[in-house]
Amino acid sequence: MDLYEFQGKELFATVGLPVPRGMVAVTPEEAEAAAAEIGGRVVVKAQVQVGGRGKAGGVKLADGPAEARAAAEAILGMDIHGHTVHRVLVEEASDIAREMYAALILDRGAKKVLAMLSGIGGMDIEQVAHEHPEALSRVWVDPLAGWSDYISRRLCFGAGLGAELVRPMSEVFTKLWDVFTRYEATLVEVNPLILTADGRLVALDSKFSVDNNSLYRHPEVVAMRDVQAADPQEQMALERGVTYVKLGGDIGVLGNGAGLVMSTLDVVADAGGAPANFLDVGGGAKAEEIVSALEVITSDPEVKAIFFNIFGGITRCDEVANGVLAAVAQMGITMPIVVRLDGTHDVEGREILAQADVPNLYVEATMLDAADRAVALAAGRES
Amino acid sequence: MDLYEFQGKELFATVGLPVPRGMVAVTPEEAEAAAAEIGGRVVVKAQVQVGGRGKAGGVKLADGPAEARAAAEAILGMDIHGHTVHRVLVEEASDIAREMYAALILDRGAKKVLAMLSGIGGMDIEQVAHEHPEALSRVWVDPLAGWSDYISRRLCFGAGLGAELVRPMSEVFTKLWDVFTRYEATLVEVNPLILTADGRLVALDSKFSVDNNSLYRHPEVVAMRDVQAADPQEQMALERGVTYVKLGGDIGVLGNGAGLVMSTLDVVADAGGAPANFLDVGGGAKAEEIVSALEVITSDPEVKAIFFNIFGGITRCDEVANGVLAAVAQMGITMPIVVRLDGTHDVEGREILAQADVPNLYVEATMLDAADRAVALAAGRES
Amino acid sequence: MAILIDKGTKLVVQGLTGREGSFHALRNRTYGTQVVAGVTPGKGGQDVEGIPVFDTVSDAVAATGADVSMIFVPPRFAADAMYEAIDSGVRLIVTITEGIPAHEMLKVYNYLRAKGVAMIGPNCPGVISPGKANVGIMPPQIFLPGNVGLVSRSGTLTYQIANELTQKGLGQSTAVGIGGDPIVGSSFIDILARFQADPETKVIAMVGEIGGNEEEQAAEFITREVTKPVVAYIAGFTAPPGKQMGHAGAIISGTSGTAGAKKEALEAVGIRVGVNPTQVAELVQAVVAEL
Amino acid sequence: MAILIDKGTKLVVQGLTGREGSFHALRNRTYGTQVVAGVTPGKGGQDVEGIPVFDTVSDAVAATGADVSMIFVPPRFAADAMYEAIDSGVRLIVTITEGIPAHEMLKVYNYLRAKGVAMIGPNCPGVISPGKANVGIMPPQIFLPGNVGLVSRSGTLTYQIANELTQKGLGQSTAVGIGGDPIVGSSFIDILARFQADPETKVIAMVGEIGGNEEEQAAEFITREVTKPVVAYIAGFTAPPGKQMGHAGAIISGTSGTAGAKKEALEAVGIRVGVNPTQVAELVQAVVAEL
Repeated sequence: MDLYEFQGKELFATVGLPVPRGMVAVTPEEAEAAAAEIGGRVVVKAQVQVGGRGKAGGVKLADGPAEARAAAEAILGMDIHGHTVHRVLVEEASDIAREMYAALILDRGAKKVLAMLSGIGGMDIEQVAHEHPEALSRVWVDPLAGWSDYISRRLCFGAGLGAELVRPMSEVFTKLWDVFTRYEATLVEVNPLILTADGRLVALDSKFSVDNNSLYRHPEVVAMRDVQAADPQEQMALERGVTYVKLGGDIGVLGNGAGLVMSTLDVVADAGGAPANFLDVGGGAKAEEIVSALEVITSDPEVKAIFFNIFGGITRCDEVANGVLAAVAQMGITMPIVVRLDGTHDVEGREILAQADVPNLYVEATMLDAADRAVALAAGRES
Repeated sequence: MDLYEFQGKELFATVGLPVPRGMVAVTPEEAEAAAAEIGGRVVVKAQVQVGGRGKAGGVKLADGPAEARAAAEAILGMDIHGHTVHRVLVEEASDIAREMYAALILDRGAKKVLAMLSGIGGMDIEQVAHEHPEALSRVWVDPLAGWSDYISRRLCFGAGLGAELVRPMSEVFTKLWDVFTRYEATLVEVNPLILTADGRLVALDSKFSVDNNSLYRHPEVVAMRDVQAADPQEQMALERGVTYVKLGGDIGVLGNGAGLVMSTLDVVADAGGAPANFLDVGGGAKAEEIVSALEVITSDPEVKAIFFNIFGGITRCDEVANGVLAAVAQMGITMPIVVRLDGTHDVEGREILAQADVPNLYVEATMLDAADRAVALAAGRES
Repeated sequence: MAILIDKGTKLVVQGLTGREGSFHALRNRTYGTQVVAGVTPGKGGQDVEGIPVFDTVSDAVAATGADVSMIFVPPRFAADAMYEAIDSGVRLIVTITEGIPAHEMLKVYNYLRAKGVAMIGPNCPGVISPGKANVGIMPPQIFLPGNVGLVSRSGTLTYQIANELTQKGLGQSTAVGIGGDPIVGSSFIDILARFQADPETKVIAMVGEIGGNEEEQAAEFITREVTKPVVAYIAGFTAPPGKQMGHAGAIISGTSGTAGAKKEALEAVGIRVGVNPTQVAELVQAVVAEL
Repeated sequence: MAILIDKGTKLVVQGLTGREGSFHALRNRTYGTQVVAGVTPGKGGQDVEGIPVFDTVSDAVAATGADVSMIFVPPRFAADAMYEAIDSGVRLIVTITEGIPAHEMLKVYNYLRAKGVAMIGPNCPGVISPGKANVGIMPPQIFLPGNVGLVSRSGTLTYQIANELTQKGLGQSTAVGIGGDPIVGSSFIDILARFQADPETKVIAMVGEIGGNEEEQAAEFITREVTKPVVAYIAGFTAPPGKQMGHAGAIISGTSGTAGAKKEALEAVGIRVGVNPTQVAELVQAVVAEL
């Protein structure tokens, strides 16, 4: 789960990591009031989970409440790379002496936490790594030993920072480590981490991703989940607990297991079709789960045909077949549904579907045949 | 550093480990007031850091304030195996259904924490181990992994406790682990850990030892340090930060390094003498450190001669020699002092002492000769 | 031979008395796996269709000599179960449980490596050495004894490809679903090394997907250490970049993590990559014909 | 040969620029030890009488190939320094620092063992291989090259006995002060195993003291694994039981931890135990005469 900048900064504040004073506004009036409350020069920043908001005009300096209101008026509702701006963060402006970059990342390859520090910040870290490799230092942290001060020292000296920054930067990293472990983050990124003119280190931005598997014990993070920003189908999927990603095509795809569903998308595309979505029903074979999944898929007006791809492992194909029949009957779906059943109890499953004799239900035994059939049906070449 | 029962229980309470309601009293009047405050039947328990207080009459049941006062009168001032009772703990009496034993110990051999649980408690654990080995279960905890619930389960089932005790016992052990790690204990022992008639687990006693090296970050534990109970010399040593143990003989022994001092005690004993004390001056060669050490030793009226045994490693013998001369001059010590100097700059050190020509200073080059000399001097056979 | 498990494997099942645990344990036993024990705290002394249940893994190991543990407990209790298994002396743990927090897995992973214990999973379908033993939830009827070593990050995709291989008469030495979580006990490299060392395995089929850089690392490892032919499949060409770790993630791995990048990395070292599961089986068939 | 350190050892000193650190590092260098680097954060680029100083241990290792680190930092920073050394690729750490909390050492110990790094100390005088290298604070003038392997829990007692050996012409292959803290990086057993494997060591002198059960464990190990003659000394017959861990401690170790119990355990397996340091040297002399 990815957090907005202001949410990440709220978590930073829980461990005492310095952030600029700021308030969230959803209307120009609120932005004006926030600027008045904060006083002095402020920055009005679009809250979107996408990079490049600065260049897109989503960040504006404002001298006082009136300018802040105007800035918010310009930014709220803006579309930034496909993301609509629903909120701005109004923050006191900082006097920046230096921009740096700090991050902690769960490194799945190394199975450790990777700590990174760059003496150059404010731009893409890939760009820094490319243009100024000497400015970027990395240390892998063994989770059994946890954080040690030497890691901060190695980061600082490795990034070429002066000795005078070692102690304050150690404090920043100790707090970053705290917030990273406390909220079970997979990524915490501060870019830029600034040195102010009066010598303080302040997190001017935040990127914060939390491990979904840990959310059950972080209700305060779950409470931050924002469904407004999502696409209507994705929002619906979130509410029903279905793993769904919209792709924009006209063939609704669902199946069991992320790998199989991804493979299904690929074979549909190879067959000349355009998948409308990714949807993993997991081991779910019950009618109610299939109904939930099909409701999400069919709520997308683009969808013209559905490809339901099941390979039975734990999931039994006969149970899936019964679930599909129940769901189709309950929902009254009329668009073509191609069902491919293979694996555990596949013969029985196909038999159940054949006997039911539902006109818009097409049964196939292989993925490739099913993909061809779904593409043809979506294109109206078969019926 | 070893804590008293009531101090250990104060720490137990900080992690929510259940202990009986209780109050400390230093006078019979306070015990009476405590019993009145607590109400009902109480137990009055001598607070001494030695086992066997029950058999010695240091624990009495009291029905109401008057009996509590009488019990405290009997117990306060009592001598239990050489320990004078200065305080009693007045506690609500518990309705005991079962007595068990639980402990966490820093196991220096295994370099892990040893967790132990016995379904039989209230007696020496050595006795339990001997008489009921099947009742005692042990699990070593890897400090990198920390506590896991399975350890509690293995302890419970291993000790033959019923499945119904697993969950509450897991809670007890989780809290014991918390208190053990939070205060950096080397030993936390609950004996007995009782099951009350109404099914609660309660720590009825506590034995709690904290690692001395960690005390700098546990001011709340340091504040519990009790100097009243110590012997006058030991109290003086504590105040001056000197490692001193009183032994009762007439030859004051000091040297550098615990191993060498222990060896010195042994050679003194082998030579027929009786060491008055153990005192490790560490690497301390400065006059002020030597003065501190000699003040502690000479405050013991039994001491008739002093054996100062130095083998120079980091410590330089010439510096020690100068320190000894300064200390003796400053303190005006007249009893015989045998100084053995060997190791780094030993020739120079012996030369310095020889030139100073102090009448009661005897210089030897070997431990065995020095021991013989000290024994003879203490016995008045030389002067 | 085969890798990880065979006829000599003695399996203890943590969570045997649960619905899923008993269903799959009994299925594994039916297949021929020696399921010697189950563990459910408080149910020690009972049995599940003749499989004795113990209160703790150490009791089970002591009584039965179990050397492999399969874990079926719910995600909130899984880390505890894994620590118990590690500290009880089994050599291999197969964790089926899905949904274990990544930070817990980070610690468990580093702990088990320090102790020299191997793990498959979590969030995996398990391991099958066809004709010898099945530990996990894979449907055994789609597998056939043979010489193809199959390793995959995905569960159902493993079945899909195994099925295609079997239909072509291409049996498997062992099929391993390493699991799709960010932190898993065994990576492609760990399993490739075992297949390389296994005389029964003649060809290796590796099934990857978008995200991370394990396929790229595997490609590098294969050039260096694997002499047996490898055929690969990557799922996710059409998938959105989705929940990746953005720029910082790319910095770590030195790759974009896309299916295209992975395919390229594999093909760059001479590994044939199929465009769909059926073609993977065909490529394996061609490789076997060349042997 | 010798054990742990020799002429090829390249030493980095953590805390080189401190008073103690520079004093002993220079003394070690004067003795012949290759002191190739020091580490003091913020002083990278400086030098101490020609020894280059680095900001981090990894910088020092990268620049100089140092394979052993000696730690002189204050106790509050020592765990951090040990983690830094472990993670920087040295093979051996010699920690002189006294007063490190035992709970920190518990974690450090288990971590370094998991990483395969060896440690001597903390709270130890270090290691000397006479005529080859000295790493620590031992006064080198009392040592002599030779064939006696000396291992001791106590610092000054090590010097005392080394001195007695040297005065009798009995040189040492290596003398190791393992440190007196409850949790030390190497136990008697670890060092005995190295002496057993070292061709230069012909006789072993082991110096123990009251507390714990390492001497008892060593006795057991010697019967099983050590074929070279061992002479022992135990200090503390006259000492009070003092700060022991009472009954529970005795349960752990299966011994009272007294000097008498240790002597008994050693003599029970045929090890000669001297009553004082002088007699230990005499016993070694007798053993050498028998060789």
